[in-house]
Amino acid sequence: MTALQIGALVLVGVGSPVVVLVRDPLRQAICFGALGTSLALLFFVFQAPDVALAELVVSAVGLPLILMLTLVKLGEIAAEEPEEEERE
Amino acid sequence: MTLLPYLVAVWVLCWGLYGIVTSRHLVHLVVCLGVAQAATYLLLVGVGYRNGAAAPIFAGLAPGTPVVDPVVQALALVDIVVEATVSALLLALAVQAQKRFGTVDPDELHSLRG
Amino acid sequence: MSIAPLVVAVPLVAAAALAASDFLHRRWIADSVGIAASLAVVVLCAILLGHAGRQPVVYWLGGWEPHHGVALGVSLSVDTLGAGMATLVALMVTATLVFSARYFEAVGHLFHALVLVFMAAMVGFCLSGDLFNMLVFFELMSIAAYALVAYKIEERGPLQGAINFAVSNSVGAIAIFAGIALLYGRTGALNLAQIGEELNGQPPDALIAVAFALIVLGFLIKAAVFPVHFWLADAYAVAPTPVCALFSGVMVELGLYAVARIYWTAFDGILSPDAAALRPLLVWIGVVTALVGATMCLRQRHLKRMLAFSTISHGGLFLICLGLLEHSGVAAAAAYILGHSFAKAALFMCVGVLLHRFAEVDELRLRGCGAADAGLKLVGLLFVAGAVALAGAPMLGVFLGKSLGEGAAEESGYAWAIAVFVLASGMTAGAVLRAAGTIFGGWGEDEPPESEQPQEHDEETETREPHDRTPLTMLIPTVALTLTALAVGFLPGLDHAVEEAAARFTDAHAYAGAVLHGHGAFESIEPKGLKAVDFLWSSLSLALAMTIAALSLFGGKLEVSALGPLRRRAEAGLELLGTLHSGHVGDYVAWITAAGGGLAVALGLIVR
Amino acid sequence: MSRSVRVGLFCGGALALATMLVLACVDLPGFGHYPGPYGDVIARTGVAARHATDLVTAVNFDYRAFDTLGEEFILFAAVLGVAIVLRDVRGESERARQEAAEEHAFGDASAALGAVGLCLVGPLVVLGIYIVTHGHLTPGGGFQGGLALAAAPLLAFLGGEYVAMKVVAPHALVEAGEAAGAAGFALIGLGGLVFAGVFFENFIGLGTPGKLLSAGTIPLSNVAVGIEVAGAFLLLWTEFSDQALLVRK
Repeated sequence: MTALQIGALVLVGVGSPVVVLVRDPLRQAICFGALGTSLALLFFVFQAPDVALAELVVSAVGLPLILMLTLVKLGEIAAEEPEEEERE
Repeated sequence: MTLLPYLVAVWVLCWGLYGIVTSRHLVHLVVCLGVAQAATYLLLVGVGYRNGAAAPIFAGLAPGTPVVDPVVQALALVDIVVEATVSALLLALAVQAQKRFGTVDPDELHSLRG
Repeated sequence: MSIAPLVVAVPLVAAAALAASDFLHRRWIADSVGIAASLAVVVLCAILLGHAGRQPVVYWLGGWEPHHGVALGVSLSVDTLGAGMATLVALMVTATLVFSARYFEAVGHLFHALVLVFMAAMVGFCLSGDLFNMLVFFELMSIAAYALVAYKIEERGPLQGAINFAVSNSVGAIAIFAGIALLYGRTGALNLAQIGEELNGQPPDALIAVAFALIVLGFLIKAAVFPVHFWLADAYAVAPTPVCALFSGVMVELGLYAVARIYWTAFDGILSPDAAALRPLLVWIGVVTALVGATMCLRQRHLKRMLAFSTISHGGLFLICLGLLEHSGVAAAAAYILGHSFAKAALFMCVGVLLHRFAEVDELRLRGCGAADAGLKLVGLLFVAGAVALAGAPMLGVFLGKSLGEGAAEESGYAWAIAVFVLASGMTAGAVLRAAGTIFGGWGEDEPPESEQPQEHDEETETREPHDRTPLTMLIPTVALTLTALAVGFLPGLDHAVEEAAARFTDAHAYAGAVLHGHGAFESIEPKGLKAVDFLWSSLSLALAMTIAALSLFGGKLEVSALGPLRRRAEAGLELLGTLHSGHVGDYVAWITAAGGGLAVALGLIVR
Repeated sequence: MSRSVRVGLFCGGALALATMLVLACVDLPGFGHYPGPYGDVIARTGVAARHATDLVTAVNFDYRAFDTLGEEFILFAAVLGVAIVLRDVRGESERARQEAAEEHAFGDASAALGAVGLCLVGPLVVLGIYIVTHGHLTPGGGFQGGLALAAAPLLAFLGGEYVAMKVVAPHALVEAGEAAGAAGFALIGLGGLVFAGVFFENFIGLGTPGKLLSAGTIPLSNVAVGIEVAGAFLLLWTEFSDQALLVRK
């Protein structure tokens, strides 16, 4: 195993508890993007460029965007809460 | 040393599950599910790896060059798509949960018991 | 058989066409395309069933025939049980689509498109001969199912049910992914037959134990087996009723089908020396599931939740049959599932009719409602018939499967399991009979419904408002399914046919030969058939069901004071059991992890 | 269950599970020693058999195209599911949506940033098309390229031009395109059945390895999947952003 591969593994190994333990969803989404990027790097050094590319587009573009939009939405609904409660 | 990638996969899986179990926020939970699923990509790609072999792309590679297993990579690709779609669906549910329950904390979602 | 891939392709293309034409918003287009596509699949599956006789129909997609015993592509390996299961799925989907035509307002074509995708996934899952391909269809089935559960978004319940369902099953899928990766690392194969050949005769080790444990865990989550069954009651209680009929009728059973399929094709060769140790593990999981499900079933007054727990209980009984690891057990499970599917789907449709009429699924609030007119009286009759079929009254409903199961258990040295069969089927049928008595007879104590656990009105918006009459398109499938459930046992030669099919299902060697080398005929077996004592057990189940129903309807006055402390203790235990079903997704995943750990350790010890 | 009981139950289970998983991994062939045979047979024969130089794409779109069919419909079903789950807000306030369309999505994005985003739309489209069409030759394919294509109109959106997004990617067209892409891939499989007698048989001439037009149906499948993925992710993003926009309103 090359040093690059070990480095990528360590990066992922350190990154995943960080993503889990960051409890603030917005910061977590950013950490998740970073974890995805380091996974992509890992796949790249493990001779899996197709997987690396897919992981990169999903975790750097696809999911973070949905996460962000979800969080925007959640925040806005929470702000409107009292009105919602009345309606229920 | 030859175990390291597998150990990292098990480690990542356990952290992902821990995150799901202890989560106080559905969005956080979905991300943790993604972390747990990442362990399976690692395991898949790791299982098909071969020391010193090239990527299974023969553009500019002499026929017969040893390459890593293309099959597991195809499986990992499917895995990644599945993870992205499940996450999207769960996030949509989280948005609705906020709208209906006024919370996205699993500890406070209380409509089904017994 | 070049039609084999069409069973998946036709509904998928139809679903895409429906989604693309969503902007038209024509209900009749959605209904007719949906029903036509599902009928087409019924016909195709039936043709396949006819051809999968002595040897499985093997279809290599893309024309990738195996290369010196190495499978290059994905195969559909269609044997009698697989094709039979697929036909059952297609029939259920057709009945469901007919039932839903007038049941509720659909959102454009999306509901129908999802149901078609769901059907394609289940049918593909039944026919696939490739482990990873099974997982893909498992995921497809799950995604469609999550969306279908969440269909009624106006309510609180569905969301939480869908979230619990989606998270639990996704964790299950992760377990299967990991199991496949481990197995692939060992065998370098994904085709079930090839994995079986690679493993055959090797000494089992920790890798095999863990891979098997993970794959079984994943599929048992779908099959809702204790202690990973929690999601099911949540999801069913809240899913649209026709969808519940589909879930209960076929989806849950597919989890067990997968366990059996994968064991018999891939793991039989390597694990059969340890079968003696594996058997009690699986049987005991089944026993606990059957009893917990039956107990919880009796506690429910929410009709859909009650039927959901009844499904869990029956899932446990199927697992007992399969866990015997004998072909007689597989035959029993197949016959049992056949009878159960029709009966349970019909019962869910009866509940659907009540919901449609009264916008209510609470047993006590519906007291006496069922005597209003002739249509409802018919539904009451169907309800009782469903209960009788579930109890497996002599020759009716699940009788054949239950009897075969009891016979198989006795043969394998688990004669005591007969008691579990009688008890679980009696209790679950008793709960249904009790509900029938309350709703259609107006019997039982006259307590104010609000005195117990107040429940939210979760069901009101499914059908928008109470209706005056029940459309014929809802009654016809309900009647048809009930009659089929009752008549299944009278099908001439069915018992021999399932035993024959099960013997082929469990013949890993012939399966692998047919898939990989193009030959490998099955050997014939001597079918056993039914015994006289089966009628005794079956009558006992029915008697137990009637006793339970009668006691809970009229037994309020029979308070025996000596039993007081015992009863209080039992109630405390039940209360505890109830609190385990907490509706908290973190709890469920903790249970799944613990179950996975336990299963892996147990299997590790078994293969040592 | 209380939190501590839950975590205790989990930790016990996870400990057992992790131990067994590590024991299982010990039994795997050592890392870096993939034993075959599946991948080796494909590596040896794949290029000659299918004239595709990217074997991962060859596996995804030819050898195991049936898996990919399932995968595409997973995406398809998820989009339907999200549309169903989030439908109420869309349905309730169609008018609010029209008004929101006039507004900027992330109103605080500066005009300069918006301009840069708009300028990048073109190159991103070209890149996406390149990745999709070269799937059988170089890393990437319908999925990766399709996501890049979906990101192009998104840049316009992020640049604050919701109106621009409507022009670049009208909703109904995207919806129809997504379904057509999914159906298209299934139809390519059916084409194999019709023209070569086997579902997903590669029924078009294979051409010269390394050329853009080679590998038979594989590039076609990539295009179909690319369209489906681009449409699906665009729909997902718009479903979620419609909601965000509405609430902002």
